[in-house]
Amino acid sequence: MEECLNARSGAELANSIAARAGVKLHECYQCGKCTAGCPMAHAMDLMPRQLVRYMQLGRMEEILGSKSVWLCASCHTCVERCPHSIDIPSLMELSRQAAKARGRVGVKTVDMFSGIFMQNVKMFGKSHEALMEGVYNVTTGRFMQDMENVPHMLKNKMVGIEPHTTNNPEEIKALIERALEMGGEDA
Amino acid sequence: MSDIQSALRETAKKLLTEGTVTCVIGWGETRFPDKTTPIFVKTPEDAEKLVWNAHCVCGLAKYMLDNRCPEGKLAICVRGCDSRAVNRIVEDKQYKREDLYLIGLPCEGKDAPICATCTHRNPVVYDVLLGGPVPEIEVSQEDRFQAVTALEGLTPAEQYDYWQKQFSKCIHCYACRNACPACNCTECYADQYRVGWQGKQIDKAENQVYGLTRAFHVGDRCIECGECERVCPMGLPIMSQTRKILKDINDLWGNYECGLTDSRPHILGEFDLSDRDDFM
Amino acid sequence: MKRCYYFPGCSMAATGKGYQQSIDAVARKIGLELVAIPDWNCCGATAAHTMNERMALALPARNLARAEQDGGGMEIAVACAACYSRMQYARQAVLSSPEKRAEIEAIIDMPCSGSNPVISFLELFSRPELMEAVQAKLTKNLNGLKVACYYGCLTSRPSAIARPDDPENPMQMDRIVALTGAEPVAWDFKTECCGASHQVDAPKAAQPLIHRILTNAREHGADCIVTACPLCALNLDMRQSKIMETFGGDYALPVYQFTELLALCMGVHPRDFGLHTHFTPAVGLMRNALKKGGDQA
Amino acid sequence: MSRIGVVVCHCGTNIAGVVDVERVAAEAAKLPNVVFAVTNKYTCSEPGQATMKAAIEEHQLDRLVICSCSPRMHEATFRRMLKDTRINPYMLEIANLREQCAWVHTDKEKATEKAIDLMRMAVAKVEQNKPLFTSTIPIHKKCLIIGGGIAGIQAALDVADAGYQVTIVEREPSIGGHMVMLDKTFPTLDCSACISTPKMVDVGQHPNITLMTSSEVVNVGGYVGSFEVTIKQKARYVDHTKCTGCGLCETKCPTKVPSEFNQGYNKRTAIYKPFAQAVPAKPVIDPDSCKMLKEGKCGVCAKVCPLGCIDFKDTAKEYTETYGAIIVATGYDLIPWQDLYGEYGGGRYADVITGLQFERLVNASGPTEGHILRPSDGTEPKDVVIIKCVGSRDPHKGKSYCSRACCMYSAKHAHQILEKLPGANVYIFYMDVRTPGKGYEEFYDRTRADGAVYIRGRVSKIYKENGKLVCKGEDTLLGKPVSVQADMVVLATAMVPAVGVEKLTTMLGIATDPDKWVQEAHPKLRPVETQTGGIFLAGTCQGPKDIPDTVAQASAAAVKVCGLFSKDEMETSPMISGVDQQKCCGCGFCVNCCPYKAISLVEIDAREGARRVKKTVASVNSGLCQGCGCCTAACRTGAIDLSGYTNAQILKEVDALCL
Amino acid sequence: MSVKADPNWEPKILAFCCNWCTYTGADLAGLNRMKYPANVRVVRLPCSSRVNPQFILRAFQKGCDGVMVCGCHPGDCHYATGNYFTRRRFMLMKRLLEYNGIDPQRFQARWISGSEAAKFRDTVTRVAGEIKALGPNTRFQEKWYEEGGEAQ
Repeated sequence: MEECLNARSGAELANSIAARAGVKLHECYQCGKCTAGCPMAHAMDLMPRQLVRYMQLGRMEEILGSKSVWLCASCHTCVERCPHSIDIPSLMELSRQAAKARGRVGVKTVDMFSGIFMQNVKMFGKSHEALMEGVYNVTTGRFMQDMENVPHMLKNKMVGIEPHTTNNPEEIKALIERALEMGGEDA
Repeated sequence: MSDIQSALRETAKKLLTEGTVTCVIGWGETRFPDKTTPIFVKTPEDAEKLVWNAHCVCGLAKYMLDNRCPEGKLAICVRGCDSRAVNRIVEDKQYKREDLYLIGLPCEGKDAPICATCTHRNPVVYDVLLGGPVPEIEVSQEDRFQAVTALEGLTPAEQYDYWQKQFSKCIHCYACRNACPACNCTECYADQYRVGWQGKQIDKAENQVYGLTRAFHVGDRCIECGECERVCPMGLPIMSQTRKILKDINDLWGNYECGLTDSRPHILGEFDLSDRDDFM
Repeated sequence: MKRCYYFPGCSMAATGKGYQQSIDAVARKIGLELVAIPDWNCCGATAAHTMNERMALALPARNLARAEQDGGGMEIAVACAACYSRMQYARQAVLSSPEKRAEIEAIIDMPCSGSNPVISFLELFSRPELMEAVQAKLTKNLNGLKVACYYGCLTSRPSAIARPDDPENPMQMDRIVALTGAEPVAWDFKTECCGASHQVDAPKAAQPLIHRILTNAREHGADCIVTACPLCALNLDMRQSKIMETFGGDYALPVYQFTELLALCMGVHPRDFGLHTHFTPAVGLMRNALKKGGDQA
Repeated sequence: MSRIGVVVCHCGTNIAGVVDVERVAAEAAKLPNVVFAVTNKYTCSEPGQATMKAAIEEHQLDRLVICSCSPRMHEATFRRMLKDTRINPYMLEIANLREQCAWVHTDKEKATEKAIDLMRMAVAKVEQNKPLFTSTIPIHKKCLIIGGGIAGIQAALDVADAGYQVTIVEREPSIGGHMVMLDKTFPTLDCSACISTPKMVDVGQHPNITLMTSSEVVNVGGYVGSFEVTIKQKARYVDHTKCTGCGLCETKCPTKVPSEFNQGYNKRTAIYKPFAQAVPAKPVIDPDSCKMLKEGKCGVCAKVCPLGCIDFKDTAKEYTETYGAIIVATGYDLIPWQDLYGEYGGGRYADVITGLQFERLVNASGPTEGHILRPSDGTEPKDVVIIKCVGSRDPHKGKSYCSRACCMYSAKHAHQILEKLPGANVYIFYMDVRTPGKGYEEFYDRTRADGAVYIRGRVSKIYKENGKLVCKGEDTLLGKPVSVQADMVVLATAMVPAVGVEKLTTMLGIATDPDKWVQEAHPKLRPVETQTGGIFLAGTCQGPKDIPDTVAQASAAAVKVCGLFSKDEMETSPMISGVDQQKCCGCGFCVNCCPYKAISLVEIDAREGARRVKKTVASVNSGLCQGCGCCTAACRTGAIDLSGYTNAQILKEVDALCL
Repeated sequence: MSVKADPNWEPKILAFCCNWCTYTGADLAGLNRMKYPANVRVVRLPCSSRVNPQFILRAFQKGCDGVMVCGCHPGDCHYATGNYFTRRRFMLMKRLLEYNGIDPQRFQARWISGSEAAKFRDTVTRVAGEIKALGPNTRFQEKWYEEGGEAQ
């Protein structure tokens, strides 16, 4: 069946995301320089250019279900080279948040890692690389990932057992909770 | 303050003795202890007549236009507002900056209501600064345009009612024009009866036409010194008209304050291709 | 001579330990006083901004506020590219509008005016006075060592935030490193992304990025990589051998921090900044280069 | 006391069918100073005009109101009629009772009321009218053409063939511009030099054309009909009056520097002609590279010159002359892509070249004699990538506009590569292919048939891997990131206005758009005129375009010039602005808003009481003012006023409506 | 409103039109025999930038019920840039008038090109309707005291 373009059910969400990202969707003429420069495009199911295209057409379904929004590395190569400076990283980020808010997670490991990272910061006020990786490996069941480097790190005291913290980690925890309470701007 | 006053007299004396300037415009005492008057000091001896106190409210810059073709340099005491007035007049090409010597006087506010919302208490231009700079006060845009915003909120009928009551009071004395540093034409349109811009009679319609025309003539160049309201014998809220224009310019083209330099492009003398059409 | 606030970032206590030590050593040599921001916290890179915009701004903003509270009114120098980017974002957000500022202040529960400028270590060291100070303290020479300066994404992009000298071909690090007599090569991947943010959670997708960068550095004749970020370095260094195996590359490029090269040429003993702790063996190349270069005239 | 006559026209039944014309005339008769009011069946007809003329004499009228059709219809007719009466032609006002009253209204009562209002307004206005007199300015029938590219050449030949004197000013040592650098022209593939050099020779030999090469315009004054132009000719160090162009000096000169004409791909000598077919075919010395001029030793050219033409003491000369018209034909340059596109190597790779460089590489008279060879190592490239829109359609890094010629020349380049290098592959990265022109789409078809691979997408990066230039792009039609390994990359770089054109446009007082292209007076209807009378434009100085369009525009500009030159003098409208220097306070607000730069501030002698003083006031250049009146609304004192539409006239009109 | 309380009252509307666009458009409306209310009187000017904002004040003062300023579309000005100045001037003037209690409908500015006869007709028709609905303008008018002041 061909796609029927009359249905633009996602137009409202697309426009709101574009407005918050400061993007004028109509400016994109689909040259693909974003995809061309994107370091993660090879792993994406939806090219960065296509993300903008779907938004232009008011179709968010494909975007919310995509892996791409989770794989964006926020390297900003696309916007730096875009003829119209279209802020794709922001579109990606906001789409990812919108997806998350709808319970849709394209790449579970990415979501988990972010969660663990923030948990970490919440706990100590500072992040703790080894602990993070450890918790991540346990959570995802990838016990051996990056483990080959552990002996080297331990030997050279590049990881401590005691996590370093801020003076009062509770303060940071409260800060994060306040931020989250205010919620995303997207309902 | 007395230190600054003596420094002021010293400076004036020196300028006049050395012949740097032919005249110093400043404030002098009057019969009333709480009033000062502009004085024109032309001899070193007279420099002692200059005063600097809380009652130096009168704007001085406009007095330079009494003689537009000077034969020597003129010194003017400038507070923040006066310095902006000087910039105004220099920018409007009515006086050359090189014919002026500006004695800067940081001002902590005088005996005038306008001083409470003054954002430039230190002179923005001067040749010599007497005393150290005083801290500036922050005035939000809301406060600056508070009177305008209040009137904007009214219905057209209420607005008209308000203004027609105000304008009914006007007696066409032109004090506002004469005190305003932005009103620096050599011949005011209002005096050109034969052309037909407006009539001579004092009636509400003529008063309104005068009020709005003046607002439009100076609104985009107003330095917000408040002289117009200060000198108005009938107490018209004249600045509420000029500030309306300033507020609109602010809203349309971003932060706008006049008289901060002497070379700012004139907002109605330029355009932007992307100016808004939405008023149409 | 020069004082500024210093935001080390979380990596500096762990994998970036050597970087920290080299920074300390160089700073001591040239009389640069780095005042660590009192009670600093994690800036949230690289995860926070993917989850919640407010949180992503509030975390670094708290550090700005801390520095302001300290009252020194100095610039804040940031050693890590990711931290630099987040701090810069936060500062620009605070400065952008009174509303945004009020919102952030409410979250961090302290005033934050954004009055202290945030600069990267590269910007700091490429100032003429620092360049001169470094030059004056160099005693050894890396004559002709071919180095590929790797800047990564976040010191270059988005250019409105990162304010690089050139987003596609930055030269700040090249100029600093050239002081040591090393020869920075012109190569293509100075600012290409190494995929650091996804090396843990999506390694299959992210690993080819490292491979490409290292391949290009080798293609242009580099003997080693120089960075100005603990994360970039860790990424290119730690995962190198495994990636070389997976993708069949034939590079083995030691990865240095630019301050390590400076420290070395100022006569600091390499053990003092853990040159031997690099994953890709890094001592041998330096030994040879110093032998060849000898003392600076 | 004025004596006003009012004539209300029936226009058959056109007006009288709806408007009660008799009542209008009767109302008119009641107005003060109206001494004569009648109706007339057809006012514009011969008898109608005769009646009016008679009435003017009979009633000693000094001003006239005609209530008839639109002034846009017959204002000129009636002004002509008044020419031989006692009334000045500008003491006339027309009330538009037909187009804007009778034809648009049906209610006779209301239409008549409106007609009376319109008549009253016209009477009120005419009362304020003052006699105006047209003046004439002489036309110096000599045309200056700035720029000696194909546009300047074509325009010069057209104007000169019509019998008028032409001077071409060209800053390079030879005319020819970019066209003579090109190899072949699309879509016909005829040799560019073969069709342009004969025209250059024609210019060089034309009795009506003066060629000023190595020259630039340094000052422009005056206005249409008589522009005072100062031209500076740089020192050439060779006496062209004696030189025969034998070329001996060039063969002996020991100094070699990169040739600008060949894009630096080979060398020229310090005494040189830019290229073999240069016009004038005589060399000049480049003072930046000549050993004698820089270091004071050498002088070989002087020694070998059989005619003693070399003069190391030559200096720049300035000439001032009067021209009646100017054609701007300054052309374009290519955008400095190296500074903008770091992702394409920023100029570090010798094999990433521009289309213009490619033209020299493929040109039989070029440095490689037409063999396509890589600049880096002189080998034949096998895989060539062409990237379009480098700097065009890119408001972020370059220009937002389309450079128009690139799609076609890129197709031509692809065709040439595939033709000259059997077995080669050409990949063209494009966003859109634009082929609006005769035979253009067919040429694009042919290029694809030749085997060129078109890939829809913009290249994001070029980097070197395994000795190849890797171009990373997206095939947006596949929706996949792709890369192409190339031996050579040709960039279709954007056209930008020629370097230094701003200085010239400021001097000429003509407007440019935000991208600095010269602004035409009207994009559709006056495409080769500028806002300033007597200054015309041709070619790419106005915007990117290809050769056919350039030549067409040049001929159009030439016709405009010839039209102007067909008269000995030009009548100027008296309805222009004027300054009451008594009122003027010299604030200069009018100066800013004048689109013609017709107003300037001048110092005059004035009296201030008993003193003689200098006073600064505005002054209107009557040759430049077009009478828009924008200045009048900017003037607060009302010192500047527009004749024919004075403040007093308009205010009286307003008043009359409401009485 | 004693003087003008006439059931057959028709508003008087003054339109300042530039010669090259709107005046031409109005002529074209005539050539096409389009019909519109007879309330508008056109003042012909070379360019909309010739309109001094003081003319508007004068018109209201002298008894106009509505005033229009019409010119070429931006970019189409016969004098290249005149209407850009018009736009700025009246952007400010319109706001000032409204601030002083003039109903927004009473002063309107429009871009109408030489080919837009229909737009001219439609604009004039609409403006006439709007102003008729508003009733006579008493604000800013002279001789208010003779009329016994504001009727409202």
